[in-house]
Amino acid sequence: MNEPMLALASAIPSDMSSKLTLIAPEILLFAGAVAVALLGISRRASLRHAVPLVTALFLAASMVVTAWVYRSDATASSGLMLPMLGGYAKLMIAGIGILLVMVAGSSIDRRLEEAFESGRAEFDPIRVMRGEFFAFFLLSLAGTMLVSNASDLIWLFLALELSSLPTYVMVAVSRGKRKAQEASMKYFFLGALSAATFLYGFALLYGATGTLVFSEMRDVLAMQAATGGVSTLAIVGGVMAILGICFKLAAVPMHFYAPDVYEGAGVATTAFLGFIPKIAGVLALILLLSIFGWSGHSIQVDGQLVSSAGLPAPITAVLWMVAVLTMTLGNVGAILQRNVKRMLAYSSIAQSGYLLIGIIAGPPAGFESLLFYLLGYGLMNTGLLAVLASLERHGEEVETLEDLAGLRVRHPWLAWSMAICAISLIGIPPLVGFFGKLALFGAAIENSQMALVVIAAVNTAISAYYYLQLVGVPMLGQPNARTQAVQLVPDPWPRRAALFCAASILILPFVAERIYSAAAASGKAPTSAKGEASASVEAAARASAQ
Amino acid sequence: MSCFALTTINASTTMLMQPMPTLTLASTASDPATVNAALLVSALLFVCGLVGFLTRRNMIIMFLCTELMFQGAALAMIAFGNVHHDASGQVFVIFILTVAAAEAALALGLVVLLYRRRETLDSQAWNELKEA
Amino acid sequence: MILSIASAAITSAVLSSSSADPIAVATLIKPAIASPELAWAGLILCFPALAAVLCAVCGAMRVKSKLPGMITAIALIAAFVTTLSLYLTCHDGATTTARTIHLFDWITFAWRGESGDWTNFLAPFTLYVDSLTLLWMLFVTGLGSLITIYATEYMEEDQGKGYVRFFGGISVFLFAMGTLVLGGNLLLLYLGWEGVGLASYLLVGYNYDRPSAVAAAKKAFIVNRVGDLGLAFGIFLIWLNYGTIEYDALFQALADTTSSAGTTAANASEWSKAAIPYLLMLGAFGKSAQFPLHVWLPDAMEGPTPVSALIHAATMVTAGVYLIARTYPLFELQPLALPVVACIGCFSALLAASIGMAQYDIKRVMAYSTISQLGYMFLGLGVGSTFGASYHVFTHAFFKALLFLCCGAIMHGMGGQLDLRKLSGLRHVKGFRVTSWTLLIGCICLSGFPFSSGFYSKDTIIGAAFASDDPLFIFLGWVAIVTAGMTAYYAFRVWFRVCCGEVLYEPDLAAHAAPTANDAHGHVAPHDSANSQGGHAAHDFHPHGPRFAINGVLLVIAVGAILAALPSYLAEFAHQQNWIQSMVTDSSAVAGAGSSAHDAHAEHANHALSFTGISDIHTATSVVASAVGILGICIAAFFHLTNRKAADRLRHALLSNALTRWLPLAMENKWYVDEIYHVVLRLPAWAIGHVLHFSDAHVIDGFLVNGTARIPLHVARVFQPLYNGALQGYASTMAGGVALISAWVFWIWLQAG
Amino acid sequence: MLPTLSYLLLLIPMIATVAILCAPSSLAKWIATIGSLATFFVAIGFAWMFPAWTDGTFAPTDATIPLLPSLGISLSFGTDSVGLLLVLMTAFLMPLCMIGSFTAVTERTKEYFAWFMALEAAMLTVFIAKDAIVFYTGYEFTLIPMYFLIAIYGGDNKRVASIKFFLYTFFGSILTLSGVIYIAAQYKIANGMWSFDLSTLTDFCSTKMSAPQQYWVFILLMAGFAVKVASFFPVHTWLPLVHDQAPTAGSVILAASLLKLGSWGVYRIALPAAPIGGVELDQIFAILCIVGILNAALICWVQNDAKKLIAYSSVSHLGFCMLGMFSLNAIGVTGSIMYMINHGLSTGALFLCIGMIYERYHTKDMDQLGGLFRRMPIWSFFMVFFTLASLGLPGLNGFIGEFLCLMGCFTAEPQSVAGYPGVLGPWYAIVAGLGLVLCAMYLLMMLGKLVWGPLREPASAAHHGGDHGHSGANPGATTHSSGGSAAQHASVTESSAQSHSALPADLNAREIGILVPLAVFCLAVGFYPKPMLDVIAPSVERLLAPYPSLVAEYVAKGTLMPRDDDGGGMASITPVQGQSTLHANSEPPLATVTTVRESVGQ
Repeated sequence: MNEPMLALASAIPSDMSSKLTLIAPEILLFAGAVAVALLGISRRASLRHAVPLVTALFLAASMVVTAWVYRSDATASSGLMLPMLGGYAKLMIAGIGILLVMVAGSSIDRRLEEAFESGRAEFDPIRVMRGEFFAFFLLSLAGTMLVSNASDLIWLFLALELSSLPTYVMVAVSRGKRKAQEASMKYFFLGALSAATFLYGFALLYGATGTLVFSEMRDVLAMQAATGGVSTLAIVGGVMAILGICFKLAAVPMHFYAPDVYEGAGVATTAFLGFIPKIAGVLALILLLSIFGWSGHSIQVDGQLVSSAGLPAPITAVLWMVAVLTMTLGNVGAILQRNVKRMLAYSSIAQSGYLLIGIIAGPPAGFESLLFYLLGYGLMNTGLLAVLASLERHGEEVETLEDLAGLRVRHPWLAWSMAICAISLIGIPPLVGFFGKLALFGAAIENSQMALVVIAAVNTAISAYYYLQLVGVPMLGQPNARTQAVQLVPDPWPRRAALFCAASILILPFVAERIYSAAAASGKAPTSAKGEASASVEAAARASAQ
Repeated sequence: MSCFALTTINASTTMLMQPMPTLTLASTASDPATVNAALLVSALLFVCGLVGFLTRRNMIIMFLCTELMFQGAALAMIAFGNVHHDASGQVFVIFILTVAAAEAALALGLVVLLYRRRETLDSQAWNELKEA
Repeated sequence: MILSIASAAITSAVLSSSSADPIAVATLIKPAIASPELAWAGLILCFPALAAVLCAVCGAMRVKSKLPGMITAIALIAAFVTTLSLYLTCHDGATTTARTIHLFDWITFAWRGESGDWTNFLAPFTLYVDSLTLLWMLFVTGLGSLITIYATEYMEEDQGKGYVRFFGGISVFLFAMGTLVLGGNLLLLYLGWEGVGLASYLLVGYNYDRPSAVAAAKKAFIVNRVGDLGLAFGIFLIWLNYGTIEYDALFQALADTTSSAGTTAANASEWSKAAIPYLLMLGAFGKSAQFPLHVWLPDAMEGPTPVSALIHAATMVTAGVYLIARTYPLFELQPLALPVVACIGCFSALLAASIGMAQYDIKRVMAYSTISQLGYMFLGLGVGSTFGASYHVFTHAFFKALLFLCCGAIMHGMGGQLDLRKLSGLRHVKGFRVTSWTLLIGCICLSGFPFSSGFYSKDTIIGAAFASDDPLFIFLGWVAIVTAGMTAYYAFRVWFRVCCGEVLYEPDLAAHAAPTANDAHGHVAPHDSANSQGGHAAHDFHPHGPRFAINGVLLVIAVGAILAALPSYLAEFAHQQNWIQSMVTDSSAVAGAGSSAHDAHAEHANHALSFTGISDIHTATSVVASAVGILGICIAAFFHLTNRKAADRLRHALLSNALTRWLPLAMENKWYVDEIYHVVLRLPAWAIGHVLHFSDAHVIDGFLVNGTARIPLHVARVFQPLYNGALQGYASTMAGGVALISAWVFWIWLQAG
Repeated sequence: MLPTLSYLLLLIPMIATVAILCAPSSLAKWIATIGSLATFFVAIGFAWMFPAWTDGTFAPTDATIPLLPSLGISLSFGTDSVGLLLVLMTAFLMPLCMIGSFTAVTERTKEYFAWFMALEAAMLTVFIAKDAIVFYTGYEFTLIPMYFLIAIYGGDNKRVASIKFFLYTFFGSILTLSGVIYIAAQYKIANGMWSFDLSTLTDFCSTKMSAPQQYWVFILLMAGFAVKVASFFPVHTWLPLVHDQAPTAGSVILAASLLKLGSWGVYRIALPAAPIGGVELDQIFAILCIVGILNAALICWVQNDAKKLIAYSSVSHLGFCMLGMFSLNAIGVTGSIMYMINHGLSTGALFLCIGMIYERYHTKDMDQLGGLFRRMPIWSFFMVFFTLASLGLPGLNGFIGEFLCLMGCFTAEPQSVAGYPGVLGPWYAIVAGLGLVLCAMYLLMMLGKLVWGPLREPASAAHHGGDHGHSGANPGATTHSSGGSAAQHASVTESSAQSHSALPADLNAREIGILVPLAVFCLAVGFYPKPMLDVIAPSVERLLAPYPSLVAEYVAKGTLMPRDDDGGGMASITPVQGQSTLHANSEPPLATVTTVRESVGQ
């Protein structure tokens, strides 16, 4: 189905065609969204039930296309600042996307579909939501992928908006309960507020540099840095843009939505929100901050190579303060929680704090460890929520710790996978969480950020308390009256997703080398040789396809 | 508070409405006065939107305030475009408008859903999800 | 705590004084000959060790017969024979040369310091045999085997129940004592030192279901442990200063340092050299129950009598004397060391004698007399006559063992009765004649009756004290003479009370702690009051005298006590050199051996006792001492033989008079030393323990650890109200956050800019 | 052959864990025993083929599997003679624990033995790790099995104890990790590539990093190890709480091996890596040790729970061990290593004995129990034997470690004759020596209450005693005496003992079988420690190589920190300018003072 597309692409003039080939996976996902939307409202129940499967197929296809695209020479001529960034990012997004589809499975419209089957209600296209949900699902993924190869501010703004708008609807649709709607309302309004903030930041950046294209902006700013300080306009614009994008990461000033939205939304959507917006935010920050130029990162300025003096002091200060506050408030907040989803919300805030360490640490080491850590975090977070998705109590979602007490007695596999994911989140060595943290800390210290590492270490110790509860309650708790009613969801896919995540957490350390070098390749500036880049992309493809 | 915002808005729109001599890109010598004025107005718009968002309890008004903030940013883009004699600012504004439209559609759909659920547009009616 | 303060006080005193006067020169000791051919000497240690193992095997197989007793006796006799043959091989002709016999490497390792040259720490398992060792081993193994034979019969009631444990303990003791005496370096001495401490712990706590015995055993071990600590620090200092802890190498190192007196070891600070003798002294006083650490010996009487006889009278308590004799050159180096030993020895003698006079339990009286006699030995060492001290050790071992065995026999026969107020006229009771007469011989030797063994050894010491015309020593001599009088008094007080007067005896009811009268089998609590005819009411109790084994041993040891004076008889009449003196002169304690009794030094006329008109100081002292002794005996006869009421009336008179009330009370309550220790050491430690326990559980664990762990919880509670669910609340906090951060960034930028 | 043995050493416990989880629960305990015995034989084989017994170097050198080369992490194993001794001790103790807990655990036995095998694998990894991350993996992973063992099989408030154990140790070890990563990052800055090989890192840190850097690195490293060794004063409080709640075999392994992970970490990483930090902070840590010794000893004396008493006593004993380690001279460090091994044996055995009473009487309270010699003579023999061993009686194994540690501390004078100047001195040793006396007091108090004295049994076990009227004033009559009433008396107690636990009144063959090898080992080490001493000395010498000159300078100048304190706090410490080549670690580390002076001066 994608051969004609490529033929069309080759007909378009050369630079345009290279850009189009780059976004081939996204185009595929758009097509998928349309197909899924149509399938969703078809009369035949079998087609409606196939919607998750079709979504997964489209995602798998986009992975194959990404692998093919980023292997070919289209990347060199694309003029992007970090051309290879997309390779690793898109594969990760699609891979975790498939897992999220498994977690969602048939949970959307489950009551409605059962009513149609039992004849209590006859089919009415208006009331059916599953098709739309997965359509928005694919659109949001496409938006996140687009962020990775944005070359200018407009593209970045549109990609960010495309990745967040569908999620507002997904939250509203995820559960037929009032909580979901309240969550969606909060999410939408605060999202709009932050969008306006970073848009204004973009405006100021445009004002300071006079252009919207990243590479030109970088040169202008480098010139400004070389001749006296970077203009105040650029600094204020940069700070507002960063703080706006921090909403996607749920970093401190902008993190207030996370606990309520994660608790209100359905488990599948919480899993989605826990990971995908984070990647969008991280990629946006990487692109934005590379405008200001990293220390030791060589930039062509009117001909000769100038090693930039590193991020301007205010920008580093913002990032440092946001990182510390995010880690601390995230970890501290989670201690009081009894609701697992709300606890995982705070944990995702804390994890964003650790990601910010990678960003502060700068291009060569910082980005590698960051992307590697993201993959690990994605698996762990999705694994935990998959366990919740595969359980239900009287038709309701299992949310509180008391419900999970003594899970080991009746569902040992789920209890073990939850324990493994939680232990890996703590950062206990043999599992993948540890290697991620190790790389992050190493990169930070290499850029003389020891204070940040010590604070992160203390925060890890604080986080060990509540992650240990996620290990202790299911494995050691005694089953009480509430847990008698907890049984498995009929749909087998969330269980399989949970087991896959736990298994991959155990196996990943052994293939960590290939993943890490793939992440390293994606973080390189265009000056790197083409051969090396493509080799690593294949490795990444094979690894995440596993 | 809101009346103050309204007066500034129509002041800036009137200023804008004066026939720009020629809209050709390169020609108009951008005298700093008008640019600064435009920037001031955009900043005011942004702040006005923010304040409105924080104070007004009606959800539709809150949404309109976010729209206001978007327009503030758009105005700034145009002003900067004028300074740099570069059209890309205005291209960006067009995209902002489209996105704002999309958001409007989504916002109103959501507000209708919420109204149907709680028979009220007051955003403070919705505070079930909170810290225990 | 007291120990460290005491040692600190001593060292600081030494620090100030020692630098003034010139460094005394240690006498040269001939290097020992390495003689691997004498490896069979190791058998002396192997026999008791083998006996211990066999006893353990008997215990495992629940042997009921007297087999363990036999095994131990045979092993000890074999050890005695080996010692004898070792003595004969080494003592060729007049002099015995020191020999080292290397058995195997125990704790030896070497390392290269920064300067690259090898330094090592050698503590091989070698035996250092010189005449002092032989002297000690002869009477240790000799008395050991005799007392074991005595014990085989004495312990027969416990055959099934504790017999194995008893004889196992005895063999462990002999092995440890052998290691202590034969050991070739200070670390082996330390091994023996704590080994005998362990043996005394096991044996004192033999009848373990009596809480008082368990407490006594624990007290003995802990007080010994305090002494051992001093010894350990002494060993560290010796290694620090001389680089070795082996006797042979140590003596040579001493010779080198003193010969080149000028260049003391560069890196050894003066005070560490000076502190060595005081720390060794601490260890010696711990083991030999001298003044500060004497409290454990009287309580150790809880153990069975053979244990008291062997361990707490003859052998173990002399270990302190052996230590100081062995390391005598070290003591000579410090001018102040020996006088301190003398003072403490003399003071302990006086203190113990005073307490001994007021005790009613005859075993306690004997215990205090042991402390007193040990005080004499240390006085001997202090005044520079190691010959006197060793001779007194030799004689004391015999007669004190004899006294204890007699007490044991009495206790054995009298149903555990030891209170001299409830026993009298034993001489006339059937079966106790031998015991009474041997008790008399013991008391004669103890009180230093003219021409008895005690007389010779004690007078040598007192004579040496007076001969050294140092005003301090002369004063100590007079104190010693007064103590000799008190010794004679309490010795004969016991004899007159127990053996003379009209016949009166009753079993010790407390010892029959049988809970129910109808317990047919006679569950008599302490095994050694084995009242085989059933413990019915006191009135039809009839004592049974000891049988052949006990009487036999009593007679042999009585003869031994008498013959102990033989060396001085020979010296006196056959003009040979005193055997003990010859043994001591060949050993490391040669400095104190002194020349033969008639050297010119003692001749000069105006010595301290010139008022007696006798020119030779030694004869003068013996005359004065024996006079005081006889006086003591007469007083004892007056109070305890003829009119016993007078004694009670005297005590009552003293008590009623306010001025002298304190004297009898203090003497009967052992000068309240135990109570002082309890108040000064145990109570504060117990209180501090509870305070620390509370602080550990609540302050450190509760406040510090859990407190810091709760900080995140409190911080969380601070930020919790922010998440109150209101949309505009969130929005305003977000806006506030953004404003704060940009303000902070601006402030940073201002500073940087 | 050696590398395969080192891999086998870890694979067998892991295979055993998996086998136990798959096999039926009745077979669990047998698989565990066979697995641990097999590990022990492999350990003996490894020791047999070990080439570097006397030259203090690390072997095998070629047992490496690249795990994450871009971060310089490789699965590499190699240890020196001291590490191997600790491996042998752990492997020796594990089968005894397995056999010891046959009757201790009745439900969830499969998990119990599986977790123990996982624990053994983790501990052995630490002792033979050559790569810092492999070391840290083993060091951290021991928390998980121990957490589950305490939480499932522990005493009454086991949940609190397990969480406290996990969090307290994890907090310490996360700081250690940041210290290790700091060194690795400086290495990367200086040499351009990551490497986590322990010897490379320690050589780099000791020679190339400036004094303030080494000072802070030492503090970070010690944070984790001090918590784990639990002998330093403020960080010891978790040990008694955890021992109180842990199952018997759990506390044996906790006391014998887990505490030694901390001291092994100090020996393997902290001291070699940051000698300047070590010398600078030596006195502070020594004082903390001494306060720890006296504090724990006094608390022991007022305890009435036997297990807590032994736990506090192991805090006090390890205080001596670390005092020896921090005396920084050959005698002290050798003594401290001997101490590690001997403490493992004697305290482990004591915990086994207490466990045996607990299985019979279900109480550890010394006020309820007493005079057990009457009821259990064989048990009492072993109890007295092991108490004397841990008391430090010469001729048994405790003495050698204790004596050498105290001597090391005593002779650690600035102008020491033994070639190693030290900063401690006689006064430290004298105050620590008081601990020896206190140790005798509380251990004999325990013996006096538990073993000697009149027979006291808790109400539950002795209910039968009441009606017969004689609660046992039966002098010396051991259970099996032939006396008429005694036999009838004995049979009654045995029948009642049968009723509530399948164990006879005194020890059965299995229990004796555990204690005898421990006793034999204590006696053998006590009487003939020469082979162990010769083996330890070269490794100690290699550790202490850089210390004499540093101590001399410290004594001379009062502090090793640069006078014009430029490179102050950690955050602002500029990374060390890249030295061109790193000295190959085969060459002994240079006289560190000069190079350090240079690098600080830049």
